Amino acid sequence: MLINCPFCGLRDLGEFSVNGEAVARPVAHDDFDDADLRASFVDAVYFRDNPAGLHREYWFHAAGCQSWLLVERDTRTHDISKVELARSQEHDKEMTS
Amino acid sequence: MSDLSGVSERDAAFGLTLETTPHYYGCGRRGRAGAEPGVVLQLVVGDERFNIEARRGKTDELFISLRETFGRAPIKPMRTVEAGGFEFISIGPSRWHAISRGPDRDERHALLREAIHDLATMVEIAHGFIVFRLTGPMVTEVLIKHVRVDLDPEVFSPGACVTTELHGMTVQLRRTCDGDAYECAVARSYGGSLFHALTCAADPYGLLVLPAGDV
Amino acid sequence: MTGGFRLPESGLIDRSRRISFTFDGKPYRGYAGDTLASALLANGVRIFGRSFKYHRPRGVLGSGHEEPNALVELRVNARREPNIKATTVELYEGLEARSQNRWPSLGFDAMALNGLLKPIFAAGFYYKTFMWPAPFWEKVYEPMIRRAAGLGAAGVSEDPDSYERAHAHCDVLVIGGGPAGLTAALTVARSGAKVVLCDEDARLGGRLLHESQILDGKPARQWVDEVVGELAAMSNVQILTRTSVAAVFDGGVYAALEHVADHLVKPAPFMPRQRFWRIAARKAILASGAIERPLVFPGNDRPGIMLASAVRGYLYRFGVAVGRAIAIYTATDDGWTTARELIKAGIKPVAVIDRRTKAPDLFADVADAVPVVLGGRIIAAKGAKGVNSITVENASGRHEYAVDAVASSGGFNPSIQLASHFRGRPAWNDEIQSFVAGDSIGGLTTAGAATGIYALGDVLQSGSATALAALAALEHPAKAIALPIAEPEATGLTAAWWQPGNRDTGAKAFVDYQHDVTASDVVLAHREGYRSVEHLKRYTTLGMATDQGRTSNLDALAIMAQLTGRSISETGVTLSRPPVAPIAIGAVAGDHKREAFRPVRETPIHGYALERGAIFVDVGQWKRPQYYPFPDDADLLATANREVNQVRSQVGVTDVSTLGKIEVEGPDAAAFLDRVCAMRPSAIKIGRCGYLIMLREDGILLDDGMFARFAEDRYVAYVSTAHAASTYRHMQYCRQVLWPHFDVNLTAITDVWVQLAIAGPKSPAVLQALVDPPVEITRAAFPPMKAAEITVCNGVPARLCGLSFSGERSFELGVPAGYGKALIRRVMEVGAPYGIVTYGSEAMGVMRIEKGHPAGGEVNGQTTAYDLGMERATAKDKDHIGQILSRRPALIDPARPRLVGIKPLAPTDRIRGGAHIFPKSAIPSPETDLGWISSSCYSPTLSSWIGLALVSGGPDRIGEKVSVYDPLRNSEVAAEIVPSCFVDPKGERSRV
Amino acid sequence: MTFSAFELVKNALTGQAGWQPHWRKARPKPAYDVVIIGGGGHGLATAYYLAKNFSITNVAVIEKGWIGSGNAGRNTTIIRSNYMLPGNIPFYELGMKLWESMEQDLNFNTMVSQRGVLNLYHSDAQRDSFARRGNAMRIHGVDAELLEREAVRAMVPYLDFDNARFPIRGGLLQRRGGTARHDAVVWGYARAADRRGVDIIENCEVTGLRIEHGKILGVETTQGFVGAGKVGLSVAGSSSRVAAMAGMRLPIEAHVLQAFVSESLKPVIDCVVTFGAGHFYISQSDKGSLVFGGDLDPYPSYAQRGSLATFCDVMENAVAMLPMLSRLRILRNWGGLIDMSMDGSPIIDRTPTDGLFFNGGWCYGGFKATPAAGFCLAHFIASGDPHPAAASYRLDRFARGCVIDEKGAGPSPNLH
Repeated sequence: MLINCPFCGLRDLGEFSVNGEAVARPVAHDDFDDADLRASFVDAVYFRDNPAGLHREYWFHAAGCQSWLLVERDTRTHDISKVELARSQEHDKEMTS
Repeated sequence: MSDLSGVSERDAAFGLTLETTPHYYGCGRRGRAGAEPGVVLQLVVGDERFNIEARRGKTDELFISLRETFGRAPIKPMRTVEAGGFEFISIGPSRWHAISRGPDRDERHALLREAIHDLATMVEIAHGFIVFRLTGPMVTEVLIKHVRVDLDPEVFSPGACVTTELHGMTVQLRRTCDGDAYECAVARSYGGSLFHALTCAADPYGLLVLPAGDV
Repeated sequence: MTGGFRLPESGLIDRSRRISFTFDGKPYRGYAGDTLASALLANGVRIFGRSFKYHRPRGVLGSGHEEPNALVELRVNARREPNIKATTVELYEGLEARSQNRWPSLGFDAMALNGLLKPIFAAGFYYKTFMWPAPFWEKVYEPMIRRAAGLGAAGVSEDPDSYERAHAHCDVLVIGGGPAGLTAALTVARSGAKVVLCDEDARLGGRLLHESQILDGKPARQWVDEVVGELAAMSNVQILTRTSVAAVFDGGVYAALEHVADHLVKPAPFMPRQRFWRIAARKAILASGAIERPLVFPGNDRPGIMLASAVRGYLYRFGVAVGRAIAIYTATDDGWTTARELIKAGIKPVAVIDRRTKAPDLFADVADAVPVVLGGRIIAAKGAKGVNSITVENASGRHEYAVDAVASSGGFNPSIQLASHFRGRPAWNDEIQSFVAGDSIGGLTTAGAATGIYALGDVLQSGSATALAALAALEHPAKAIALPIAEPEATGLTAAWWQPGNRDTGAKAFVDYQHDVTASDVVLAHREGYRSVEHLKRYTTLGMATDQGRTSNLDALAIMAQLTGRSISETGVTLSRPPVAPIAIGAVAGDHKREAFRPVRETPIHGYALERGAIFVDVGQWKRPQYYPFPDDADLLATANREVNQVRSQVGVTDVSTLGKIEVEGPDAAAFLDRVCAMRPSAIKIGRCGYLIMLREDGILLDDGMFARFAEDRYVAYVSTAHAASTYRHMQYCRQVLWPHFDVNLTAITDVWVQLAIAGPKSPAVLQALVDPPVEITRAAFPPMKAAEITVCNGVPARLCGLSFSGERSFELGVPAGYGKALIRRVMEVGAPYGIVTYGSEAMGVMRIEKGHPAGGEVNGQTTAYDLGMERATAKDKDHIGQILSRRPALIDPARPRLVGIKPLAPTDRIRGGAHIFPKSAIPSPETDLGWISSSCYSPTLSSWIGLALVSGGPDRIGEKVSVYDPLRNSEVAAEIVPSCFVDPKGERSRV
Repeated sequence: MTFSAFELVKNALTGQAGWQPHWRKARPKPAYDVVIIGGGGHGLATAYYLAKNFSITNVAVIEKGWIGSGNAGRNTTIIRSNYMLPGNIPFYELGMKLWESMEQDLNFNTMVSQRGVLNLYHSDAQRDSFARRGNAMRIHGVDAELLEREAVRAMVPYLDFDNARFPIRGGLLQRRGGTARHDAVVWGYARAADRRGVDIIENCEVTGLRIEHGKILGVETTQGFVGAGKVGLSVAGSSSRVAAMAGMRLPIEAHVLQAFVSESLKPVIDCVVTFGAGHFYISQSDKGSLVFGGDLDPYPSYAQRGSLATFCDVMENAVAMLPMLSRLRILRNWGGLIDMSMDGSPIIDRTPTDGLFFNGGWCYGGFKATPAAGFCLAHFIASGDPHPAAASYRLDRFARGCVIDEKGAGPSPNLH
C-alpha cells in the first residue's frame, strides 16, 4: 500500500504506523466518576464500527515527516480516497508554496 | 530556546574533544578492487544543525521575518534551499532543519536567531545526527538498494531532500544543491548500522571511505 | 527407442561452447544456451525424478515454470537446493544435479511399491485411518508419513550467498518479454514514459524464441533482436531479464525476483545470488503468455509424454528432438503445428491423433505426410521407464503405436496468476476453453496470449493497444507504433476433457502429476462430498504442488463439472496465490540477516565501553553496557556486586543515554503536559526536576520517568528506554490530533545528548571537578531534584540534574553527544582519586531493585499507577489521558496485584523472576496464587537475594510469610513480603 | 459409515465405490431449535457439541460459502495452551484435552500432532516473563518446561545461536502443543455433527437477523427465512458485519494475517518454534511444507491480501531465526481475516438480544480454540450460563476494567 502523505508524497506503508479508527476523545466534565462519561470513554477506547467499506483512521508518518494523518480508506479494497494532516490546517499554504 | 551555539571541534577553548572517528568507521579502499572507486563515502563533521518549528499560528509571520532577513522564505517541502549561509531543509509541516557549515557561523546563527525571535522554537541538534556524504558514479546504484523513494536523477533533482526509511532506520536523504553528492543523515545511535548498510551496498562497485572531515 | 537427441545446427544454443555437467553423478555435455532439461533430453535421459506419493518414474512435461515433474536437487553442500525445475535451470559449466525422492536409485525405487497400494492410498485415505490405537499417531504413523513425504531435502548449513533488494519506479511495468510484451514496452518507451520490462527468461522474445514464425517476411527472432536493441538503448527503459514478477500488492507495488547468478556455479565476488525488486508502477501490463495443458489419459504420466508446445520449443530453441518416434495427441490446431515443425526437422511423427473428427484447415501438408487418426483418443500408454507404446481408439477401431514420446496438446491456459492476486475473478472463455483475467484491477491489465488471444498478429496488436490504453489513463501522450506483419495462424480447438465415465484400462490417468492426483481421486472426492473447488483441492491436494496446478487445475475442474452436471465456470476456479513462482526466503530477506537483521543503536560512549571490555545487553534496538568485568572478577555476578558496592561506597558512572529525551517547548507547554501526564507538570518549579507518569487512555500505565523544567515554557521529558518511541508518538498524537490548539512543540533529542549518571557518596566531588565555575556542587547549591543548564569541562554546554535511580547522591549529566567519549574519559580521570568505576545496566538494575523503583518487569502494560504505588503522585482533579478509565472499579480493586518487595527468609535462597507467590504452606493452585516475582537480583548491599513482586493486595500484606514457588526450575523458597524499598527507605543517602 | 481399517480395505477392493458423502448437502428447514451462523471450525464444533453434550440435534449450521472457507482453512494449524492469565489458561487447556481425544471422538483423523511448541527467549527480561507464564501453566496443571540454550539447541539444531542480532538464550516449551490438520478438523466436525442430525447448509448467506421485542426469531438468508429459537454467531473475520445486523458494536477490528508455506521438504523442523526477538512462528507439516507466519498487517482490512511490508518482515524474521531457510522457497502466501479484539482475548457471551449468542474476537488464536470454543458456546446456548472455563470472556469486561491482556498492549488491536 502507498500512502500519499500531504507533506512527503507517495510513501510506502512501511514508513507509517496506524492507530486504527479515528475516534474523537470524549469531552470530560468535572465529575470523573459519572457513569455516562465513563461509558463514553469505554465506547471510544474499546468499541469500533469496524466497517467493511469506507474507514477514517489515524496514521503516523513515523519514518517521514512525523505528522499524524487522517486517512480515508476502503477496508475492502484498500483504496485510499483522502489523506490529510490531522493537525490544524494552518500549514496548507506551506504545502502549496 | 536551548542554545548550544558554537559547538564545534574548532572551538579550542573547549576542554573536551569532539569524537570524529566512531569505532565502526574504517577508512580506506574496500569492496571490489579497481582503478577508480565507484563510490566515495565520508563522515561529515562540524555541522551546525538547528531544528526549527514554527509556533502555533505564527507560520505566516515567520515566513515574512525570514524573507526579510534572508531575502526569501527558505521553505519548500522536501527541498533544500540555500539562504544566508544556511541550508534550510523542510522536514515536516512548519518544521525544518537549518544547517550551517564553514566559518562565520556565529554571525549567521545570531541573524537566524533574530529572525526567528519568538516565532518558532529552535533546538540545536547537530550532535544527534551522523551524516555520510556519498559521491561517485555508482551512488544511486547503492541507494536504490535501500531507499524506496524514486531516486531517478530527474525526479530526485539537486536540492531534493526526503526523510524516509532505510534498512529499518529513519534517514534524511539529500542531494546537494550542486547535484554532485548525496548526504544521508541518521540519528547518531544508528550511525554504525547505517555505515554497515551503505558500505555493504557499495562494496560491489569499489568503495573509498575517506577520513571524517568537514565539507 | 532411446528418447531424445540433439539435432544438427538448429536452435539458439551456442554450439561453440560445450558445457560439462553431471546428473546423479554421471557426466553429460550440453551447450551454452541449454537448460538442464534440454541438455538431459538431448542426452537421451528420460527419467528425471520420482513422483510424490507413488514414486512413479517421471520425465519432463513442459519447458518452463509450469513443469510439475522434472524436479531435481541442484548444487552441492551449502548451496544445495531441492525441488528445482530442470526446465528453468540455465546450464552452466560444472553444474551438479541429482534426482529426488528415490531410494536407492532413480532407476529402481523401493518406494515404488506404494504404487501397488494405490487402491488404499486414494485421496483422503489418511483421514479415515491411523486412528487406532490413539498413541500410535505421534509414535508410529506420523513419523513414517513424515519420512515418506516431502520431495527434496533442504541443506542445513548457512547459505554462503548474499542477496539484495532494489527499488524501481516506472510509469508502466511490462511483465513478459514475448511478442505482446515487446510491442507494449516499445509503445511506452517511444512515448517517453518510464517503462520497466521484466522477463523470467535470460533472453527476451518469449514464444518467438521457441517457434519459427515469420514477421515482415523475416524470421521473428530478427524482429526481436531489433526491438530489444532499440529498447536497450533508451534511457527511459529498464530491462530486467531472468526476473520473474512474483506478486502484486496494493498501490501498484510489484515484487520481482532477479536471478542474478543462478546461471553460474556460484556468484562472482560481490555479486548477489538474487535481487529482490520492489517496483512501484503506475500501470502494469501482464503479458505473461499462456501455458499449454496436457490431455488426460491412462498412463499419461510416463516419461516421454510431454506438452506439444514444449516439444516444439525444445526443437527450435535448443535443437533437441525429444524422441525419434513421436506421436501427436491433440485437441488443438497447435498440435498440428508441432507435427509440421517435427516434419520440417526431419522427424516425421508416428501419428497425429486428433480428438476432433475433422482435420483442421491449413494443415493439409501434415495430413499428407503423417498418419492421422481423427476422433481418436489414447486409451493406454505403456512403458516401465518411459512410454514405449500407446493404444489409440477411434471409430475405426484400435491402433497400437510404438513411440518414445507423445506430444500432447489440450489447449492453452492464459497465465493470469498475477491478476488473481488481487482477487480478480477469472472469467470463463468458451472459445479457448479456459479462464481469462476478469476486469483490470489495481492498474494491472492483461495483453497478448494472457488474454486468450493466440494468433501472433493479434498478440502484437494487443500489446501495443494495451500500452496505449495505459498511457492514455496516465494522460501521457503516445502514438501507435508500426507493427510487423505476421502470417495467419490457426488456433482452433475442441474441449477434450477426461470423462469420468471413460473406460479405465486399469492404469491411472493423472491430473496433478506432482501430487499424484488421478482422475479417480477427483471422482472419489465428488462421491464423498468434496465438490466445491476448494474442498476438492484440499481433500486431494490437487494444485498445491510447486507448479500451483498450472497444468492440472482446469482438467480437475472439468471432471468435477461433469460429475456435478454444471459448467466449468459454475464449478468455480481456485485463485492462485502469491508468489507466481516459488521464491527463496533469503532473497526476500535481502541483507536483513544475522547481525544486520535489525539495526543496532549504540550510545555515544559505545566505543569507550568496547575499549573497557564491556559486555552488552540488548534493550530494544539498543546495545547497553551491562557489565564492565575486571579480569579478577570471579564471574559476572561478582562484577555486578563489585560495581554496586563501589557506587554505594564511593562513586560510579554509568551510561544512561538510551533514555528517551523529548524537549517540550512553548507557552502552553505546562498546560499541554498537564493533559498528557497523570501528575501535574505545571507544578514543577523552574530549575527543578519532577516525576513523570503517563497513562494510556485505558488507564494503564504507559511510562514513568522524569521531567526537568529549565524555563517557564521549556521542559525536557526523560522517559524509559523501552517506551521512548511509543511515548514520543503518543505525545505527538496528543499534540497534533487531540489538542492542536496548544502552542507547544515537541523535539526528540535522545540522540543529541550523551547522558551519564554519576552516583555515589563521592559524586559531588567528581561533579565539582567537571563543572565550570562558578557552579558549586554542594548540598545547598545543588540539591537533589535541581536541574540546571551549565557548562562543564571548560565551556561545553551541559544539562545537570540531581536525579537518583540508585538511591545514592547522584547526578545525571548530559553534554552534546559528540563529546560523550571525551566526557566519560574526563569523568574517569577526575574520579580516579575517589575510586570511581564504570558500572553497567546490571548493577544499575540491582540498585533500582534495592530501591524498589519499577522498571520493565513492572511497567508491563498490565499495571496501573495504583498497582505500582504511584497513585499519590497522580492528580485526581484534572482531565488527563487515562483519568476516566483508570477509575474503573476493577482498576482500583485493592486485591489487584500490587508492588511489594520479597525477601527470602534465608538470604542465600535464590528467588527468580517469574516465580509465583503463595501463602505460606498453601497448596499451589490457581485459587491460592497471589502473584509473581517481577524482578529479582542478588543484593550485595543486603547480602541477600531480593525481588520485587506484584502480589494481590500487595502492600496490605507486608510482613506476611509466603512461599516463592517456581516449579519450572524446581524451586520453592520461604520468603517474606516486605516494602518495595529495601535500602534507605527515607532517602537520606541521596541527600548527602 | 464408521471409518475403520475394514472399511478402508473393503473399499480399496471395490473401487472406492462404497464411500458416502461426509456430510449431507442439506437444504434449510423452516425452523430449528438452534441456528449457528458460520460453518467454520467453531460453528461446526458448536453444533456437534450441542448434539453430543446436550442432545440438541434440531440444529442448522449456515455457511455463506463452503464449510471451512474462512480462517479454519487459512491458519498455521498450531494448537497449544501456553497462556499466562487465569482468564485464559482453563479455556485453552480444556481445548487441549479435546484435541487429545478428537480423532476417536469424531472418528476422523484430524492429525493432531503433539510435537511441542517452543517459544524462544533472548533476554533475562523475556525469560522472566516466560517463567511467569510457564509457572502459571504449571499451577493450572498444564505442562510447561523452561529450557536453557543447549536444550533448545538439541531440539532445534538449525536455529541461529551464534551470529544472531538477538542471540537465543533459551525457550519455554509446551510438549503437548503441536499442530493439527486444519481442514480435517472442519470436515471431522461436519461429519460428526451431520451423523448426529445437524443440517449443514452451504452456499447460504445470512442477510439479516429477525428480531422482535428484543428476541431473536430467526435469520434471513439467501435461501429464505429460517426460524430459530436461538442463534449463535460464529463468524470471526466478519463478526462486526453480522453483529451490526443486531445493532451491536463490538470491541473488534478486522485485520489480515498472512501465512506462508514452503515447498515440500524432507523433515527438518520437528516442533513448532516461535521467535522471541520478532514475531515469527514455524512448523513443518506432515506433507513436508514449512508453514509459517508473523505479524498481522497493521491496518483494519476486509481484503484477503497482505502487504509487501509484512511479507518482507516475515522473511527477515525467518532467516534471522533459522539461517538454513535462506535457500528454501516460499510456495504460497495467503491472508486470512481475523477478529482482533481490544485486549487480545476472545468473547463468548450472550448479547443484548434474547436468544442471540456471540463467539468471536479470536485474534491469532482461533484455530487452536476450535474445540473449546464450540464446547463452551454450545454450553452457553444450551444452559444459558457461561461455561466455567470461558467465564472471563464476557463483553462487559471492558466496561468493568477486567481485560485479559496477555501482552499488555492495551486497546491497540494491531499490537496484540
